[in-house]
Amino acid sequence: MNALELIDVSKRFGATSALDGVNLSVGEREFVVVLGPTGAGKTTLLRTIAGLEAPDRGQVRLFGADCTHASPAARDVALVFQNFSLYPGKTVRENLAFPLLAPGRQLAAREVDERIQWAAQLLRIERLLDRSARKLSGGEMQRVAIGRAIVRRPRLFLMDEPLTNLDAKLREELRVELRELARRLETPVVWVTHDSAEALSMADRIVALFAGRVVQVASPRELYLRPSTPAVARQLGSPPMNLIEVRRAGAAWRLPNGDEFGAAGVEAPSEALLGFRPEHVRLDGGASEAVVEVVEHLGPQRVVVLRWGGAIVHATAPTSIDIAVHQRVKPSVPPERCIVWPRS
Amino acid sequence: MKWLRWLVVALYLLIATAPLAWMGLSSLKRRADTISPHAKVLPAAEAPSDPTSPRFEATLDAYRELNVVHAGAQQSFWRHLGSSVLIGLVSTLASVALGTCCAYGFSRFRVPGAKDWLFFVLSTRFLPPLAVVVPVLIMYRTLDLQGTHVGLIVLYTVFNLSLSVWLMKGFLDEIPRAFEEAALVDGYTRAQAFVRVVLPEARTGMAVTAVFCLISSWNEYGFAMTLNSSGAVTVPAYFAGLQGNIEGMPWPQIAAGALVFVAPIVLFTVLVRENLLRGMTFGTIKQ
Amino acid sequence: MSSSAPRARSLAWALVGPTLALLIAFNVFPLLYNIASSFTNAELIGGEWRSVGGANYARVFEDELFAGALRRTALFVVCAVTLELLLGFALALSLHRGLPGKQVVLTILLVPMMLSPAVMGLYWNLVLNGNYGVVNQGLTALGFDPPQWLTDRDLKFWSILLIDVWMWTPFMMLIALAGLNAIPPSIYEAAQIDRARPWKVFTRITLPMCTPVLGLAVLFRATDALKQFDLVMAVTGPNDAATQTLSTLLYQVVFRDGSVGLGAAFSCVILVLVIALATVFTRYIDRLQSKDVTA
Amino acid sequence: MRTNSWTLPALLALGLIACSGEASRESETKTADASATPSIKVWWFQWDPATGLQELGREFQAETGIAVEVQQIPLASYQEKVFLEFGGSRTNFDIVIGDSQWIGRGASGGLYVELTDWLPTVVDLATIHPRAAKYLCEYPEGSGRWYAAPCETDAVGLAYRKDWFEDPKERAAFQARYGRELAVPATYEEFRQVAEFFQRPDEKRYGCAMPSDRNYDGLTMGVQNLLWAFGGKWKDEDSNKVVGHLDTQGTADAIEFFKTLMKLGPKGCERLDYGQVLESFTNGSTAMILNYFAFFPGIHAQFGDKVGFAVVPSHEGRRVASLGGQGLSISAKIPKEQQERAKRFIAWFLQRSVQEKWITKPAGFTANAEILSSPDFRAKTPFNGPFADSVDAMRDFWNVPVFNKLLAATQRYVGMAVDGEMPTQEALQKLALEKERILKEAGLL
Repeated sequence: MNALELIDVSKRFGATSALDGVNLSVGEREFVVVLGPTGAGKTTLLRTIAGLEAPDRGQVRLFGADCTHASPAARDVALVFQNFSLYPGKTVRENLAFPLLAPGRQLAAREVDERIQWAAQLLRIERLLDRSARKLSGGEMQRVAIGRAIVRRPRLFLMDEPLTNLDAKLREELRVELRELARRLETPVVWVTHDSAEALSMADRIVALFAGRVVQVASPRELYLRPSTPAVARQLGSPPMNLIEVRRAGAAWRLPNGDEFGAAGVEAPSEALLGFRPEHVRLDGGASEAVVEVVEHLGPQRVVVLRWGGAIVHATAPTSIDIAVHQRVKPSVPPERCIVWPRS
Repeated sequence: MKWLRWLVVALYLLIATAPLAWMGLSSLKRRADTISPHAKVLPAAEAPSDPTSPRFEATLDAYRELNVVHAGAQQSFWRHLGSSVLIGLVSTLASVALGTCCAYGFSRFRVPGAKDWLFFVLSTRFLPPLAVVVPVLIMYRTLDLQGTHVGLIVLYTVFNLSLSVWLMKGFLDEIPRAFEEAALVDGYTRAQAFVRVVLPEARTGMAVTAVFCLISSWNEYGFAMTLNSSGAVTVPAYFAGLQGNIEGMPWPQIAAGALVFVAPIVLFTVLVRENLLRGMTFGTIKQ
Repeated sequence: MSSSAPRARSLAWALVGPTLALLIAFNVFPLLYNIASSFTNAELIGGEWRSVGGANYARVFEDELFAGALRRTALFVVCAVTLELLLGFALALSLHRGLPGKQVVLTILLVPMMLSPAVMGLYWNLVLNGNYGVVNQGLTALGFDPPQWLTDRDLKFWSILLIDVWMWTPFMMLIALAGLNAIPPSIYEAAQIDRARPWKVFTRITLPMCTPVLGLAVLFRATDALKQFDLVMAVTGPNDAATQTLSTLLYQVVFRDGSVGLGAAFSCVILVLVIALATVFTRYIDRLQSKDVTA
Repeated sequence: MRTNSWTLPALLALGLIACSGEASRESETKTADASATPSIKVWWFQWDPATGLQELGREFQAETGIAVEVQQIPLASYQEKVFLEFGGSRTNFDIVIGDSQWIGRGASGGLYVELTDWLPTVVDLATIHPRAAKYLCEYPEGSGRWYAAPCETDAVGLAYRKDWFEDPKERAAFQARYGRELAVPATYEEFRQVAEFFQRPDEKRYGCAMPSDRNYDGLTMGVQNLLWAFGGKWKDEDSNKVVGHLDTQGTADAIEFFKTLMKLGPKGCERLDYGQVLESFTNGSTAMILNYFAFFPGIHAQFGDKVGFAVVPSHEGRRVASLGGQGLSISAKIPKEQQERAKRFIAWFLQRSVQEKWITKPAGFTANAEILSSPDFRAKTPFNGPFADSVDAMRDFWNVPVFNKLLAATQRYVGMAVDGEMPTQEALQKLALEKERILKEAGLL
């Protein structure tokens, strides 16, 4: 049985369509990341699952039951918000207790204490329990916010960019920790983000959401290598996938200024958008010349920006190779690494 | 610059408090001393023999006489104060409660024509009460509410609503929606979320709103005078009614009564003073 | 949460409905009643209504009384609110950066606005009495020939205005202080690093940051000043040509003369003016609230 | 302060509970009272005579078992309050002691019960002083239709500081300055001279004060003493016409003279209500006041022999005093049995024996002509004699149903003339036009 199923869910706000025929399923222990740019409808998707928004059309099923019109309280899912984390007037302990004291739950006082203790231990925030929520640092606050979600052991976690407001180091640290936590709790997670590194590192499966539509559902690896649309391609990877416009002349792709790019298949369209990852660009073996414009050092490797036949192309190069600005190279890309999207 | 600031404050403090100080002095006098052409400024234990002396015999008679039904009135000061307290408190509670609910509705839900409604709510504040008092009088006569506590309570509640709605909307807009949504997802109903999460966060605003509603209904005069020939007469209407008192005004009792009358409001304001400073920006300065 | 489900909609109406219903009942019924009676000879007591056509409106537009009250009220609103704003802001600036005993001083300064204008108006009659009032006795003792504050025909309007300023400057001060408190200190720190002159800091930071909240304070005070009634009633009564305001004239016409029809016509004219004013003000508020001042 | 923000609602709630208890007790006692004894409620404005009437009421209760409660309403708002009550379906009072000017409004509006047929059955109408009957009880004046029974008869008189007048030093100084003896003024010219003599602001001593307030009717009552004496009029007695009768030289002279008197009083004396006129006298700063006789017993009680009383001054042989005083009227908006109780009280009050008691109360001024003319009455107090004389000289302002509009207009325009805001002649012309407009609107012209 799937933990969550969305069937053809649509939602409009006035003239804008936030969700447009979304289909989605999440397995019982699956960690699904919904990836998309700002305004893609990610938050609306989560809110619809949580019951804070009612879909105009379609069905929301949780663990096999139709929950489309159930109240948020009845769904037993936990939602961690992007901008809100805690009630500032309460202490950490009170914040953690708040979901447990909800009227329907009827937990004994001892059990409440135990659960708070358990969650605090899990998140390593025991020493913060009696501090006022106002006096926490960003990272502490986010841990407590997640504690609020896990403390009541919901059937499904919904996370709305929970790490976005943290600094880079903390973000990476928590990423690993939370992935591990989800595995231990054996609870499915729907995690929303616009950060591709987050998606790639955490997800069992990634759902690419653009303009309210699901564009692609795939494993991180597949999504990385074979994005179904240029938009998905742009969203993933740093630096992102190169996208250049080419024309076919005989069996070869031609760059905008007419230089040869490389071999094209026979059935290839006459005009196309070519996508290829920077790490698949080699700096030699090509048919035409390119100029190195910028060299960025990123520790283990370097990013080289090339002006190649009227297009800008990013490539990565190991530090072992000497390369300098203004140097002329003859780059090449193996045809099997190129994704071809026809243009008309 | 510092001395200039000092000077401004000190000067104004003098101007602002002098009338109050004189009021305090007047409340300790006998009537003849309040209208003496030789100003009596120094309280003394005994009456001076010289009528032109600036001394006067201090007495608490004025305060004691507050429980006397003064000529020209139908009830003693304390009974009028009772009316004021009842009317002021109930109408304040009602205004704040209704205003908070209404502001919450406008703040969190999509109400059709919300902008127009809010404009309507604000515009009711512009209209002089005297422009509506005759129809209200007719209405109250029909409903048999003229001269009753309930009548004034309803009226004050209504006429404080615009202030209450607008102030509360400013406060509620600043409370993130996620506060309640989190509670909803946590298993609370909307009503529970409102009570458990929104109200505690809004209490600063409610306290501020209550102070302003209370000040205005506590001191209201126009309706109190025109709608009540007898019955639920509040303190301002009672005192103002003594004007033109044929035997002259009972100044010491008026001074004493005015001081007693303002005391509860001062007390409330002191209690919520810091909230006043935090809260009165109507959401115009965002932090 | 802004779900369009019918449940949410009915909840929304349940929340805003009672308030709107009350406001409608207490404003729309009077409005209709006023419109209806403004074309009649309605009297406060007894008598059938008889239509008089536009005669009441004709009188409102012809009789100098009504124009005078309007003019005087406008003058009152402008002068009182300006003075209160300037004084209140000056006080707030002086108090804001802290003085010894600030809290106590602040509380004392707030007292005048908590007093009942009706009672205080009465009381000022004692203080400013030309014969035995303490102010004039003091001035005489200092060798001045004191003016007749409340009886001089040129002065009594301004005396009432000053009493209003005394009562309501604290309100402006309070709101200005709240505004000053809400300015993030980081902005001032940045100015300090730039070594900006105090005057520059004031005109470039303090003033623009406070303008919106002061604008609202002005709005609320102006609506109150527009209704000025209590003080005039207490000091000169409703039938004094030199101090008659909209409200006191209405009182005179309706309750003393008993001319409900004429009063209703006047109320309707006021209403039109008020709606015009309110529209301007709400536009202004809209702009203030939609503008993020701290950017 | 966070915790404190809850304190307010808590205190509010506490106070509320306390007060609702208070309020419910109040209503309980009220209902209890109503069922116990029959009672009538009388409204009058607040002054000494009302207290006296309350004392008489206790005797009435002892005799008949009907309780009488006299409620005293402050004068400035008395008119509005009474007519607000009449606007309702039942008045809070059974008997209203209405100002003389109200009678037209009360009679023609069906607010007062007509007493024409009933009154002669309980009192001999001939014993009622004709001026009191005309102004206090009948509408229209002299028509023989009665809407009130006389209660308090009153007129404006003169009170002066006898001790100052008798001070030899003052007398000598006056003689030296004016070439005549310092005496109680008989004419307005003399009045002004004496006032001028005593006007010494440096010593905080002033010449004269008289009603001049703009709020209800003070200024009109103060001015009209002079107005009639100087040959002015409010209207033509027969036709009600105003233009050409009000805006005459006599009226203008009176106002101009009045303005000169306003310079001879305490500071701010161009706006004194009755109480403030009294105040300026009782605080020992003013030599003479013109005010209603009803206040004089109080003055006498405070100053004893230091004060004297007289009729108002005259001008060229004309002496007219502003009428005061009120009649007892029964509200038409009360149940029949209450009206019957009210009638019993009025009948009792008008008995000669009760009127004899009435005059012993402070300022209990009867309208009984026999009592007024008796030497006994005149000798009883220093002010009874001048009072009895004044009754013969008293006249009233308008008492038509729209008197209130006429009064407001008069107060306004005469006020502007007195303040110098408008030339007197112009103010009078405008007032005359305004009055004719009001009268025409009311169908009285």
